[in-house]
Amino acid sequence: MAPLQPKDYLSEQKPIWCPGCGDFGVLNALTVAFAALELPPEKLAVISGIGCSSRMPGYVHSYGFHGIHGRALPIATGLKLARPDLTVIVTIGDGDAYSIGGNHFVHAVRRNLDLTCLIMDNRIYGMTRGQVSATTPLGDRTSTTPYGSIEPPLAPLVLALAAGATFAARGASWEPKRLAALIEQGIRHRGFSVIDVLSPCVIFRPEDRTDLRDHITRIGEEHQAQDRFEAMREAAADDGRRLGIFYVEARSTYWDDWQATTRAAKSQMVGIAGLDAIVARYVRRET
Amino acid sequence: MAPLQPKDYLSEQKPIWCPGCGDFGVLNALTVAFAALELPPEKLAVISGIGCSSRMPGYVHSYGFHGIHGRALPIATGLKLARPDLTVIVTIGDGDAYSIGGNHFVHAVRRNLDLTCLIMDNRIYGMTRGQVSATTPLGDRTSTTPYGSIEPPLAPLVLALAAGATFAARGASWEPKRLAALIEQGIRHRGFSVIDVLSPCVIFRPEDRTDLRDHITRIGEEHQAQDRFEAMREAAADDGRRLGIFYVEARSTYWDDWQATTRAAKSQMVGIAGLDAIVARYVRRET
Amino acid sequence: MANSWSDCMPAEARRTEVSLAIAGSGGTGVMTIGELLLATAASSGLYGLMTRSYGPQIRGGESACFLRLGRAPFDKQADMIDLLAVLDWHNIERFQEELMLTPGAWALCEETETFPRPELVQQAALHPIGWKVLLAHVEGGKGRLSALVFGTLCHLLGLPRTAALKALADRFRDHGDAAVEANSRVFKAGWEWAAREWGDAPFGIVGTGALPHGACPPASGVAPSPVAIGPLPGPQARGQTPRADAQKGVSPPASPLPWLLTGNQGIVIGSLVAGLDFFAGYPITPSSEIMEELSHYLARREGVVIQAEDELAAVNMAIGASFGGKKAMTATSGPGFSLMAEGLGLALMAETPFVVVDVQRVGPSTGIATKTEQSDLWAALGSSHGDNPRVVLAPSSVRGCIELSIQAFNLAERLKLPVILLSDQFLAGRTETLDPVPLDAIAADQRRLTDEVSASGRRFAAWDEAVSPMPLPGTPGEEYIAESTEHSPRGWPTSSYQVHRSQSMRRLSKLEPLSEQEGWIEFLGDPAACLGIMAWGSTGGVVREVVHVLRARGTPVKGIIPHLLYPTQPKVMQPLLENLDTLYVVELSAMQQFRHYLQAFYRLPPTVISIARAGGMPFRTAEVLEAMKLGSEQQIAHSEDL
Amino acid sequence: MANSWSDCMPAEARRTEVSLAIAGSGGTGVMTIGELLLATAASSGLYGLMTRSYGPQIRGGESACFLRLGRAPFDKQADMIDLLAVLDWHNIERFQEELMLTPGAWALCEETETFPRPELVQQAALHPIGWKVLLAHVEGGKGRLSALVFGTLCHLLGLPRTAALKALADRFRDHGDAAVEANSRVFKAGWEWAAREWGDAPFGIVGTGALPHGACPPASGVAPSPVAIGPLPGPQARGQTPRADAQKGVSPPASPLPWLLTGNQGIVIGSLVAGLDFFAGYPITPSSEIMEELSHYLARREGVVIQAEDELAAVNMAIGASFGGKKAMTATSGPGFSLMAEGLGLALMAETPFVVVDVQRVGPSTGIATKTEQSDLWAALGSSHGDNPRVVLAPSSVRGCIELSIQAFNLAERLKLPVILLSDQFLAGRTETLDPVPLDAIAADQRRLTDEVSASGRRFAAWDEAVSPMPLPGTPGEEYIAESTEHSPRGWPTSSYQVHRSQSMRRLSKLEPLSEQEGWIEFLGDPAACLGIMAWGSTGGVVREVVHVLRARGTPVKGIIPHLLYPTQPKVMQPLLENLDTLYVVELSAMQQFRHYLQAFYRLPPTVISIARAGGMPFRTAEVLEAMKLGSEQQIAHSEDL
Ligand SMILES: Cc1ncc(C[n+]2csc(CCOP(=O)(O)OP(=O)(O)O)c2C)c(N)n1
Ligand SMILES: Cc1ncc(C[n+]2csc(CCOP(=O)(O)OP(=O)(O)O)c2C)c(N)n1
Ligand code: SF4
Ligand code: SF4
Ligand SMILES: [Mg+2]
Ligand SMILES: [Mg+2]
Repeated sequence: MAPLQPKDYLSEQKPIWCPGCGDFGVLNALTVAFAALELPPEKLAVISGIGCSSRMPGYVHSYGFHGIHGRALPIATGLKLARPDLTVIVTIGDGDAYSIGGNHFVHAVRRNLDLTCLIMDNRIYGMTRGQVSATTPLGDRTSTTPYGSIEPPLAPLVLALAAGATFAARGASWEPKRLAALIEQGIRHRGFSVIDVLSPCVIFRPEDRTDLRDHITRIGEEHQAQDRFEAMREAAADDGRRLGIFYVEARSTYWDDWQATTRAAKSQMVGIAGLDAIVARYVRRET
Repeated sequence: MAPLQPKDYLSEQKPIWCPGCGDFGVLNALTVAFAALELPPEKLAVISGIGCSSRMPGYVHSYGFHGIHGRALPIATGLKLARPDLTVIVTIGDGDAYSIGGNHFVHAVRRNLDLTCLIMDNRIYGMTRGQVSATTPLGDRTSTTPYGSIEPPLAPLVLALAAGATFAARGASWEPKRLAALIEQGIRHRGFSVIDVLSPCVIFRPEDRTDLRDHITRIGEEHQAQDRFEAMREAAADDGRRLGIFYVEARSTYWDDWQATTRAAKSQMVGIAGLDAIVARYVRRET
Repeated sequence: MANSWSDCMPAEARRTEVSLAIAGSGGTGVMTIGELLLATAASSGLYGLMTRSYGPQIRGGESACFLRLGRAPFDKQADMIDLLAVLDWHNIERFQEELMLTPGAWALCEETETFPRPELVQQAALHPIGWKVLLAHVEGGKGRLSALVFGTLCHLLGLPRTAALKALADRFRDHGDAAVEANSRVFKAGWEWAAREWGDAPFGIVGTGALPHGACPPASGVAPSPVAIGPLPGPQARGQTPRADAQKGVSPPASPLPWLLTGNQGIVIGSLVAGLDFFAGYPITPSSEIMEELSHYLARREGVVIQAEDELAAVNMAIGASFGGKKAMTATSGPGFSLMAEGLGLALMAETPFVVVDVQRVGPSTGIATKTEQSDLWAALGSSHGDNPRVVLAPSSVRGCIELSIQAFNLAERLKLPVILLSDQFLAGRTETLDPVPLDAIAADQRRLTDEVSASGRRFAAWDEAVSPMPLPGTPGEEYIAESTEHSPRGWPTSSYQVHRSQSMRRLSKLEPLSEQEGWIEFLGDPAACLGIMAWGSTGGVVREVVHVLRARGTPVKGIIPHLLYPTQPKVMQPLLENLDTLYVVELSAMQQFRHYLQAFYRLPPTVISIARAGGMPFRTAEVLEAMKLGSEQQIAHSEDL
Repeated sequence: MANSWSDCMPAEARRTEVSLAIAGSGGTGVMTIGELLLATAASSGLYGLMTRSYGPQIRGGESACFLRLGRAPFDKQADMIDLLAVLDWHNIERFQEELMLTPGAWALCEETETFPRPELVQQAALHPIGWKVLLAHVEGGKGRLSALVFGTLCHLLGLPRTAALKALADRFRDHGDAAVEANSRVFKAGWEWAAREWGDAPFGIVGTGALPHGACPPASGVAPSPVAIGPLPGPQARGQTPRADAQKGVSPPASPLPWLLTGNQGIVIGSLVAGLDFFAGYPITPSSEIMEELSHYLARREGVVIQAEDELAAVNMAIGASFGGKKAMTATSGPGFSLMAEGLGLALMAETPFVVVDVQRVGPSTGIATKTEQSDLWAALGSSHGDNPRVVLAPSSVRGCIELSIQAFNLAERLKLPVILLSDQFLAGRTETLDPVPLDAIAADQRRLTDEVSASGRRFAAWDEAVSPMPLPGTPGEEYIAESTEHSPRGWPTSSYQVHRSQSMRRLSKLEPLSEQEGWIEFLGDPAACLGIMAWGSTGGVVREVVHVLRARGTPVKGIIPHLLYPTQPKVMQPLLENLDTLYVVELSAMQQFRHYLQAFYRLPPTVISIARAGGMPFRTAEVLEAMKLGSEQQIAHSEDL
């Protein structure tokens, strides 16, 4: 069989995204990365929440879950623990990841399961029509901040690194090739990979098309920090418009540790005999 | 009237804490700080979630809210926005703050309202009898991790600093005087003050009484970082057993900024005339 | 060009109302035309109702609006469309389900466009028009198709030209004089072309500026709903403007300037009248408009609005603000409402009043965000663990949104518990023309504080009406702890079953006076009828219309629309049900949530027939009438057998 | 010392059962004594039931346990206490509400302690004992009060000494031989002292190792419940061990080793039998034990347990694992259940099966964590926005916890939806002696996958029984998206109202076969009786006992205990209600949630009387009998008028 091409990872669903939306570039990059990694679609699961960005699973030819707002990471966590053999990708928005799903984000990072999490950060709520998000720049007027936003934007990669991220990178939707390379590395990374993707919303932040594009800087390969705190500094630089991989650490995953700590216990009480043994313990415990 | 003594800030409720619980020291320190600041009890509100630690409001003579697990910070946020004149103190556990309430913690920090948040961190779930918490050391056996905990503990102050904390400190319940001084400074700080308090649970982590006490280090006044990332490094040092104030930043609070940005709008549409004007706008908008 | 229809509809139908739809893809100005028509009609003494529909693309996708215009107020959409304007055919099939055309309806479209979906307009008379050519001939006409179509439609509808030009000028005022003038020129071109082509106002309504004459257009075939929503008297407030006065003011005044409001806007107005101080929310369609509007206005009225990190935070922020002495609210839709369950229980237990608006949309789960349903009823009654005696209110019109928002705050503050206001997308998203509501005549309750009497040690004790005064933080000597765990009258945690028992009964008894209060159940039609029809919320509109039609046909019928769903009102409701043989229960819930709710709490007539289906589209009057004629709902839902 | 009581109870009452309570402050070994007694009794052929009660202090505070021992299985506590052992008097008033003593009951206590609360034991005969002195005389006796009291009680109860010593040895085996021996010595001292003092076993039960003779102790006055819980046949599974076989195995075998299990442990066993692979949870009393036990055992059976950051995560993790093809579960109590509302809707919409256990406790809000209530019923039925046709099961005994857990998984997997198992603190926290359940005889369903037939493009289409097979990720060609928004049969998002309507009906129809299936409603007593009594969950126990007592008195009565609460079962339930005039509905909910549920879904007898009150304490049999004698529930709850 001929190797799969990027287009083979596209489903038949037509994206509902507005023309020019950054998320097209992310879809493009995803399919390129999948093809490069030669991932069989049936071994792939794309999990999302709710939002423009979270429509992603529908457009990828693979298994997928279009979940509820903010809860993509727990769904992906359950799936990956149940099926470590699958490649599980999480594709969510800044609202999903950093606002309503912020707690899951912190804890998923900390847990370091082998998941790849792409956040399509358009610095706004797209699907609900332009409300402030946790990454909206200070002072910006949005439909819920008519007098200007007064909450300093979160620095998502700094947060991820503070929570113990073992892979933290930033890409941009308008550079799908580079982004594909980042995604590829994220998937290859054994552990939780955070990829913050600048993915402009052309409708509710039309200024971002140029504002972001014109101000990005890049971290060179050679600069890649080996120290978590230095990596944070880099990730926060230029108001979060610096692109590249900020930090990579080889650390055992949650699954590795689960396996290691429970190995001795495994298969001790299987089958009906195991059940009888458990009941016996209860009975004894009560005596 | 004679100035209030610490004991005047004690309510008549008898704490349900186990003898020797660290939380007694925190209650003690709180009353000392309140007395030092000469806070009138009626201008004080102590807000909590659910847990051993979160029983605190009942034991303080002041207004208070014994809320639901994890939601103390939103309650306090609503209260402080409604009543900026009150001194609002949040007293919660590590489960409340860093696990179920982790998202509110991150966003409350980011928002920088003038609240003082004490986390009684006993590195375990006390009230529910000894389950793993987000700050339980790696490898520890708890009632839900019989094979040892495999989630690296969160570094709460690093997380707070990553989220933009303007005051980050750590104290210990067995040093109520020093702790009182920290609390006093936290209350004086205009902005959101995070005070992580090592407060051992003598029942489910009896080892912590010595394990923590014997390993603490202190950050000197002179070392207080002026740089957020350096502060994180300090706060993470010695496995989070370093005490002191790691970072203080003077930044306008959410309330200051709300006032500033809405000043021009204020009082534009008050009373019934204002209502009529609003209706008129709707009608016009539709034409 | 001649009209292609020949069959004249009865004169009285054609004279009292007309319905139209406008569809097109992004940027064509579909909604602008609709809103201009509504405004023009309103200033010409015509009532109207406009609903909006969008394709899945967030912006730039296809959209359609649906208008109903007539001489009496409406609170439901038209069953069928008399007049359709297709700005372009792109993806118009998205609206297929909503676009039911009257036989012989007119469909206007661009003559140079191919017309790809004949089945969509098969019953209609197609009127291809040279809009492009016309536009090209007007100076500055480029890109102003909406003004052109507006002009054409105004003429067809017999709307007064001056009013239309005024509306146009208002709309484009912010774009500068040049824009206003160009639009006016284009408008006139559209108007004049129509005048030349069709003579005077073939779709005109009796009594409008330009009377229709000559032509005999089709009509939607359903009479308007003349039943005004009765005033909803609230309970007596202590030491305040008597409510009765307030409510009297609600009867339609002869104001020259009618209001055009959506249900969401009605809630904004109502909550501001009630004295809202604090709003915390998290965006969600179709409720976001409430937060967005309040973001503008509350700051101007010394209040605070905060967009929380999630709904869990939003509801608890509202509770915190309420504890601080402020009138607090949050608004959400289904998924957010589900997340607020635990907070609702907290507010009940801690007795911190606040209002939560749930603008229902299709469920379960994320469902269909932009479509209506009435399936959050069980969640409103039952969500949050434990016994939660709370108040659930349900408006059934935009005016109801205003009035019940005020009542919601009054009840919350008086009873010190959470009040749920159940709106829905159909109410929230439509614009209704309504007579102005004299806002200064509606009294807003103030919270009963401990100014006069101390609650010290008795914050959670049984007072008169079981509701104790609430200390305001800052008041010396009244310090107390709001408790989420079961607590003694003083507010101390307890695990005593006796205390739990008495506190449970006290919390229940807070609702008793309200459960007996008159005025919450709207009743229309014939008191002695054996046939009844009942609905709640936005489905009340179709019930009013069905009652009207049946009575016009000589069938005695009784319509019942409860606006207070909890506490239930057996003493008030039971007499209304007394002489009924058959009760039709109409609702947008496949599980028949309302029907089962009624069965749970009321003694119903011998035969109860559900006219229930999943939401996604409001009921048409004909749909309900047809289901009633069948005598059984098998085609709509389950049979009446339990 | 002589007995102070004189009034002899009827012999048959005294012979069949006995009840006792042990109370004391932290570290005195209250629970140890209770558990030792239960184990000793079990190995002597006596059934038992033990409940526990704690003061508010987390550790080291006062505690009490309550035992009922007798010749037939129990599923409720004793109404009154025949024999009380007070290890110390510290804070004993905490248990005042639970400590109802039989007139003339015995109260044992330390003779050197002052006895501060006479009202607590006023009806009892006080037996001060020199425990301290006795202990001081035994080698290694220091700190072993519990073994001493155990010895005293064993003698009083007529329990066999060998069995008691064996239980003691089992219990302290891990503490080393010296501890076992010291405890044995102390035990013997206690036993012998009692033998000297009172002769043979004044509280003995007929048929136990040591027959009672001579003394005539008081008894709780209520007969044991002889009604075994009927087997609950499950629906026919496709291609599996026929369920009938499985269920036959449930009848009490003649096993020599009875089981001692709590309801929580029953759920652990049941879920493991059902093939649980994945558990995600967040600690909460009184459900935590389930997660804690599974943390031990699931890893040993190749499964995974994860403590999530909160309940929102827990429920969604379970859904994710289910999507991955695993049998998944979460367990929680009220507050956590409220937080799971949105997840429940997601599982329904995405058709990902899983089981959620809600161990109810006193609500609302944080309520009373350690006490029982039945007030999450409405939340189980109605929480989560939108139409949520889901399955709600409710066990009423520990055996029911085992069986219904298995059924819960079978139904979830078969119907591909969430199943709620409503347990409660009274079930969860008590230890019951029960006959072993032959676990290998109960068949666990496997998920219907796409191995045989492709679901490609039809994952959400109507199949036979409306349930399509579920593709297993990893299977080529079966890729699909689990959708939270409304979707076509293929699984694509839609806003079509027609599609929503048909999908809603399909989701509803998945439950139809179950709603007609026999075997879910337990029925006991006289089929032709006009008097009925109904309850659900742990309150089923009191209904069984009331039926027994009434029938023993010659009053025909019918008891009904539904174990499947949703879907409702009109075809099965209605015939059971047919000939009833009066139905008593017994429940621990001040809002009468069960009664209103019944009214919503069933045609009830002409007179329905609620025996309903807030929880905090399970019903006593006498309480229910008394309420029934009144003929109206006014003292308990509202009257039968709607
Ligand atoms: C519980 C819940 N709350 C709110 C919503 C409404 N909602 C849908 S998408 C969205 C946010 C979208 O923002 P983001 O996650 O940044 O995605 P984007 O659309 O910008 O790609 C919100 C608030 C919801 N569906 N569910
Ligand atoms: C929504 C919800 N989930 C779970 C619980 C049960 N619960 C009560 S306290 C607690 C955690 C206690 O840990 P922590 O916050 O660290 O406080 P501590 O008792 O250790 O002081 C939990 C899980 C609850 N009350 N509500
Ligand atoms: S609204 Fe913005 S984020 Fe959403 S699809 Fe359109 S451009 Fe993209
Ligand atoms: S359980 Fe631990 S944290 Fe709770 S009161 Fe006891 S010692 Fe303190
Ligand atoms: Mg976004
Ligand atoms: Mg803790």
